[in-house]
Amino acid sequence: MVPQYLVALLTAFLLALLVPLLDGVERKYVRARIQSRVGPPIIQTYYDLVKLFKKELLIPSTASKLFILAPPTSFFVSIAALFILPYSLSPSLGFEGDIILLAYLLVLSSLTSLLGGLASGNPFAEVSSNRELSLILASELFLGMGLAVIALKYGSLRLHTVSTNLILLPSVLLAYLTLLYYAFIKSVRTPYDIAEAEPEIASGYMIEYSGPLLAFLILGNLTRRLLVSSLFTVITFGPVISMATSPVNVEVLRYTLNAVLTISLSIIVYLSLGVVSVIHGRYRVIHALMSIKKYTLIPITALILAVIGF
Amino acid sequence: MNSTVTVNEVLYPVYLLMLGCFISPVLGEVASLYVSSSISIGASILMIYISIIAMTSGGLGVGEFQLLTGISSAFSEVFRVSSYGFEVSVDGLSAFFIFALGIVSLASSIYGISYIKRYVGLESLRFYSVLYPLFLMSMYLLIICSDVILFIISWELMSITAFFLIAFEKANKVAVKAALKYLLMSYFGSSLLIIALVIISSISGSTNFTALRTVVFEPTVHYLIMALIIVGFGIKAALVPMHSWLPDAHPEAPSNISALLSGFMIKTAVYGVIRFTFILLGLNHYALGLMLSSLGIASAIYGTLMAIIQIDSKKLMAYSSIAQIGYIFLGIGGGLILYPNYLGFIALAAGLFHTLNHAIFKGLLFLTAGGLIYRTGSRDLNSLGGLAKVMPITYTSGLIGSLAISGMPPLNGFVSKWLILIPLLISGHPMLVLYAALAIFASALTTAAFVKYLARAFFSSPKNVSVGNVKEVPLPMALAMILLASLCVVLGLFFYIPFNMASSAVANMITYSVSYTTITLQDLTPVLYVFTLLTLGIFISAFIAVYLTASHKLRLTPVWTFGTKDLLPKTLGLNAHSYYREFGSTYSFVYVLRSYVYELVVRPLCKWSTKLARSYYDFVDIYLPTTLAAIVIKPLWRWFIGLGRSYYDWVETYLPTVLAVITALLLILIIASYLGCVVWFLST
Amino acid sequence: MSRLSWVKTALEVGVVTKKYPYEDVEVPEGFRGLPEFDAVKCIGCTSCANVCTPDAIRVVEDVGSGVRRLEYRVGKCIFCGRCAEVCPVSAITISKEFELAYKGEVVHVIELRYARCSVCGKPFTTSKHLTHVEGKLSEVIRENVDLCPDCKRRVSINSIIQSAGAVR
Amino acid sequence: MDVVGRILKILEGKVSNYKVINSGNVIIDVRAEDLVDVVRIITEELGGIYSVIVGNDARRVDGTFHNIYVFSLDSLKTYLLVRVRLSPEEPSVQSITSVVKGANWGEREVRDLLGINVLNHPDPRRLVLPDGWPDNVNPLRKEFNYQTRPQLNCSTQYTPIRSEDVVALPYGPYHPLLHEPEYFELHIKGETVVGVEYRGFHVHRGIEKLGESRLTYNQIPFVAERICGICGFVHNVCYCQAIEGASGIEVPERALYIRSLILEIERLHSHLLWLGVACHILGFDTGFMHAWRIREPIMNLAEALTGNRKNYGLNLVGGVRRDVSKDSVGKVIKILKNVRDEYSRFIKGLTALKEVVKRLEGSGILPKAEAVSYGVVGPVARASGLKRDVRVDHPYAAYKDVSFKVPTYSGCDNMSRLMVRVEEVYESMSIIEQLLDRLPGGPILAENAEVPEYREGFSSVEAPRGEDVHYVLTGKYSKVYRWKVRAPTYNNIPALNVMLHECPLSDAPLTIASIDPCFSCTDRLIVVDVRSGKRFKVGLKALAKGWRP
Repeated sequence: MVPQYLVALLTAFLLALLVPLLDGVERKYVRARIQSRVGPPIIQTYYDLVKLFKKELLIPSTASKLFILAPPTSFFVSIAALFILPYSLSPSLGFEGDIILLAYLLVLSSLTSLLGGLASGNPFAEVSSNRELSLILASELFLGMGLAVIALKYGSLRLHTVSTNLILLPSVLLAYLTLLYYAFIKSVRTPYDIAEAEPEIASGYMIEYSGPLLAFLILGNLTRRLLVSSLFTVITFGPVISMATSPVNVEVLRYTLNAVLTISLSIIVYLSLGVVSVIHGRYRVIHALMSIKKYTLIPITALILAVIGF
Repeated sequence: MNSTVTVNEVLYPVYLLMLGCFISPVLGEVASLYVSSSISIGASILMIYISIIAMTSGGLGVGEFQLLTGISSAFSEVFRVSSYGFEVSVDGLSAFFIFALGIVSLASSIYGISYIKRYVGLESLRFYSVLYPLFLMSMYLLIICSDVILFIISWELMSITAFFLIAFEKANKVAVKAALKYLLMSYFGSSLLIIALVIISSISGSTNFTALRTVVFEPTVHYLIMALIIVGFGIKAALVPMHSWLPDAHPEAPSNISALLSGFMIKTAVYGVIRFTFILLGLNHYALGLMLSSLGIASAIYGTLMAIIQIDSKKLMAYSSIAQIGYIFLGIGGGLILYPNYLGFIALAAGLFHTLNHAIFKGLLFLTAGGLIYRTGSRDLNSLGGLAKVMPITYTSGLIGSLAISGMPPLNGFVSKWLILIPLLISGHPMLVLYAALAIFASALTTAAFVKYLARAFFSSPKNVSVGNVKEVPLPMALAMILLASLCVVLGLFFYIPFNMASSAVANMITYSVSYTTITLQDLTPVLYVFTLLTLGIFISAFIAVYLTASHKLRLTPVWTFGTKDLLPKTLGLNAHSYYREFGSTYSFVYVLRSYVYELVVRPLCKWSTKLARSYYDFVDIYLPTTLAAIVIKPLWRWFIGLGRSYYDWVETYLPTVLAVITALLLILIIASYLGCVVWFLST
Repeated sequence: MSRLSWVKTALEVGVVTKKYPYEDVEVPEGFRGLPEFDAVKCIGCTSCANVCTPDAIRVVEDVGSGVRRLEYRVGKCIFCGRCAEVCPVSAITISKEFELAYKGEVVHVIELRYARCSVCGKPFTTSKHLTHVEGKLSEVIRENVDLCPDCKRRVSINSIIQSAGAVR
Repeated sequence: MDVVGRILKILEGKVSNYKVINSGNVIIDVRAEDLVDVVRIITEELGGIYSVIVGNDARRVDGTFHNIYVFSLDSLKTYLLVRVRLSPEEPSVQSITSVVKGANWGEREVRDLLGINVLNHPDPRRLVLPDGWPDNVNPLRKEFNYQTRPQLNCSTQYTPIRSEDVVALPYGPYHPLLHEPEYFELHIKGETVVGVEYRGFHVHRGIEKLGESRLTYNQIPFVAERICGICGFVHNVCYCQAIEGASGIEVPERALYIRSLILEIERLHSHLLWLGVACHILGFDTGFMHAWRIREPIMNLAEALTGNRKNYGLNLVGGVRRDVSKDSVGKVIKILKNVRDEYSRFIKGLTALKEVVKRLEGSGILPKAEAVSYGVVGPVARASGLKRDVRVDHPYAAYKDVSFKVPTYSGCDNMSRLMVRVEEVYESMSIIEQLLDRLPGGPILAENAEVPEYREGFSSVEAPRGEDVHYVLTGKYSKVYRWKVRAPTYNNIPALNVMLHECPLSDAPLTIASIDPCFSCTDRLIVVDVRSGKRFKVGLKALAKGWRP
């Protein structure tokens, strides 16, 4: 059992270290391509991070210690979240209700970086934290409904249970859709990057960050991005994958196979979300909330369907 | 029962506290404060000790509370009934609540030592020194008593002392008004309770809890009692339709009192509901569960939605108290609905666990707010700001408290919320699932509310308050905050200890079938892994932070406001009004609904009833009789019973009429007080 | 989903940016880049300095060392190309050079020897200028061209007086 | 002459003397005490729209200070210049800001730079001069040498106007949105802007003074071109027209056509640039990139035609320096065709984005009445339903020969401002094609362009951002006596007060950008800092060093 967890932990760290590469791929082959640019080299994000780590540390005189503590914390929190996510779909991982823990960790991770930004005492950080929290509020309601449907249908909120048996019902499919949209909201890209909105509030809560701290912040954000797309992938494609790999009867092999499949699928999801974001403009705050409110009808209908048994 | 504490030692805290409130009047102002505070500290420690012993030994037996026996025997002379004493007992449930009470009261007593000193010259500290132990005692007595009458007496005592403590700042009109509103509403509630208890004990023919276990009601009475009890306790717990006193009363009290009020007093209702409805009377758990959970989720959503738009730090916390109580009742209600399913057990235990947690972090948060008041004299989030650097301890504990109440792992708030949510979600009961989904939303709202508190109080630029001469709070206050803050962390990391306490408390009051188990503590070990990972992460980041500050060349810069310095206005960034305006306008229907209710129901009632009961005295002399009545009524009652016993057939006809008479009498009082209390809706 | 038209466009257009500076960019004919000065052709008539708006071309009369110095400060140049237009001997050509990022200031200097007056020996313009002018003048008035303005005035007055005397 | 007659009739008895200067603009002299009434009559009865105030230290001409209030009488297709002569010792004049809000800045500038005291002005704070500039030192007075740098003493301090409990966010001077240093202070409630406080002129460099002191007639065009970082050519043309008008120089037809041609090309690339920036501000970087991709061929076109991407250096007094060759005409046509296709596809794609359109619509409202009162110009005016365009109202260069429509919208919001520019791009393209196919032959530069002394010239050009205005008074020794420049943005910025009110914070940057502000024009600053050096190619190695971490 314990080695399983060690493997999970290793995977988490490995992924966290590979995320910049993924970002590089997105920057070159998604964003630059769609913008008809040559774009940076794939390992550009690593260059950026290395450079940032070399830079000096600028700290606002009004900032409290949290300002320094927050970025690494938010990074490690998102790693902990990755750790929960059972890429290998093995039963010995996870526990009842780990999805909720995951959701809380997601919020915690973004909350930490927000608080760090707030701790700098910069007015724009305040504006952006206001925006981000309004977004969190709206999106958590959204998520709650979606999870409710899944819980109703699976009678369990354990990622393993949800991700290994397939239930093909309209309500569940709608719940998947909900999760996808949630992933889109949570991967802070346009149009939902209103909390960073460089032309408006000068990248909000990040405004005071520079050097190594900024590097941690970026790493944390990227990891969260991967996390949400993987969460969607594991829940939605998990059943299919586990069915596909069920013939393989060497356990270790099967789990590795699962892991490879889930990870590659989540990368695909990650990149396609990137494509979607590139062809969007940024929402006005109120519009972002309105849109989420509108889409909340999806999980609500799903819930109704689920209750009446579809 | 291999307890090292005999049941009468359970009463030591009571005697101690009584001593406190008797000797403090004869002392000097400050001396009395010191004495009563230290006595309450001692008492609190005793409580904690007792509760731990009780929990380890699975409850303590029944004993006699001698003090009031004299009175009762006097009455028994008059009414020719056999002498009678009140019974006290400590079972798992009481022990659990005593533990919570002990912790909160300990913190707030320590805190009070220096906090109350700011009233020197303004208010009479003696008054406080008398009331404070009395208040503690009443709550403690309430928990340990196992007798209807003693319950009523201590309940009323608690209400009245709380009233005086809320109105402690006599000069402050708002405070007095709020206190009166509280007094009236809680009085209304308690009169309903009295009716219920009177009916119960009349039917059971005894006021002893043990006797109540055996009674059976015919359906109508059954549901009447259920309704009475829920409303009665619901008012004290400030469940949503009956909440309106809380947001006014809690902010006005001195902060350590607010900590006690939110931290424990409203929990006594939780205790009462559990104790009476299904331990003693074994009411229909399903209907009860439905009612409680519905009220609970309503309060959770309403409370948080109101909390995020507050601009007064303590009002914000007060509203979130409503929400958290809602959470607790959601758990308990769920637990009752799912009975006898094992999930229900978890939900119920989690509900209790959350009671403890909320007692701790809400107490903590009120103490931090008190710290701000103590130093800046303001609780207006518009004028506060930028205190993080000057009040590091207050700020850190405020941060921990906020994260805990937002249910952020690995702090204690998370586990209890999580354990409430899971059973409801996976129960497959559509309504509970919906409620749980809404509860997730509510916890997000809580986060928002407390980030607002943090941001406006500690982080962003100071607005009207000058932080220049602000210092950290004095040692006792700091100690109290550190105590609670560290508890938040400890109970989070070692959540299975309090959860075991809660579950054993539940276990020895109702037995759930362990047939269908999904969660056992063994299943929670992975959670421990995650928590360890998180803690490790935090430690590592701390190291990283230290390393960075040490290794890198570190430059202090002014905050970057695009190169402007001299042109800048005094107030940068957002003020408290500005928070979540967009969210509010997007989900405006909630607030619109609220204002409709207020305009269409509350206002007319107020207009219609303002002519009743103008002044404060009117209410007191409506009020006092019933407190007396509570004391007098018992022997009266036994007298009726005695008669009833001897002339059985006559009783057949007589009892109902007596009931009718008393009920009518009470009802009149109720209506009068209700109309009165509606007056104070005006001050919402 | 008309959004996707953006992706379509991008795929059709392809990548349009260059890997500058790893790739060259060519500039069209008649691009106004760095002016180049031909010290051999230059006759030091200073007309370029007169039209130069930002004073990038300056004339320094260094009588001591007997040279007129034309200094061209690249840092001040706005590449309008007026100098090239007005140069009588087209000693200035506008090159296509535009990659001029350089730390520090660079000055191009052209030094031209003075022509000394054949009478008083005072320097009055550059010898090359003189020869250039000579080339333009007709036989008749080419005499006295090597005199400085003052001497020339004196000489011509004298000659007038003499001719008057001859008449009398 | 009937125009003049009409004006004189309406201003019965207030006009002491009048003159008609170049291209039928009328300049009248009125007594200083009549000024406010005259202005009121002009705005109310002649429908004059405020354009600029020219202050002039004319003591060496006629021993007085001049204040010239310029109004554009669009209906009469003429400019009316109202001149008041002020005493040389204590020059002071009544404020007309109560009648035309737009005059607010003009009067403050005259006060700052010429020391002409403006009586009962609503907001008598400093506008142009920096804090600490000594009080009675006025740079544009003739006795002030352009090289003197007075000692700054920080006695005077700029005080922003704001209510007590206002919550504010600073935008600028160094904001990622603003590419030039300007200070906007947004007063907010939640995410809504309720007020704005502007502080500009951080980078005033006194080009006018430079022109009056050091440069000759034919040098000024090159400086004028650098007034603006994007649409410099308009200043260049406008200046030359003013001088030519003042001295009655006949500019050859072909030169006029070439001027119009380049002006339209400039409009094209300026608008495309703006579209890109707008997309970026709306968070739609894809649009940003594609807009600039489409713009690039046009920049190359300009480069091919004039020899430079931005600073064309084409104009001299009396014509242009470089001719347009036959083959380049064909090239232009070809490129334009392709750009038009690309562009229309771009616009289709952009207007298909709901979130973008939602943000544009209904934000940054500038009602028509306010627009008139502030005398806003260009697309901003046209988006508020004012049908005014210098190319039509006061035709210059070759615009009388081409036919085009002036896109006008009445939405008064950012969307209309965008749409106006979008359509203008199409119009410019068609204009260019018309110009090219009826391009006349002949010389491109007038012979013997002599400039007489003390003649007044006034000219305006429709820049991409609106009406650009130059006033010259010629002087001795082939130098201008007074050269006044008023860039379009100068009239548009004050209107931001109205536009930003009740505008969501998210759209404040967009609204500020929607006037396509050119702060350097406003401040009359040169933003060129060409650090050049000896000729050497930047080697890959050298570059790689500085480029990679």
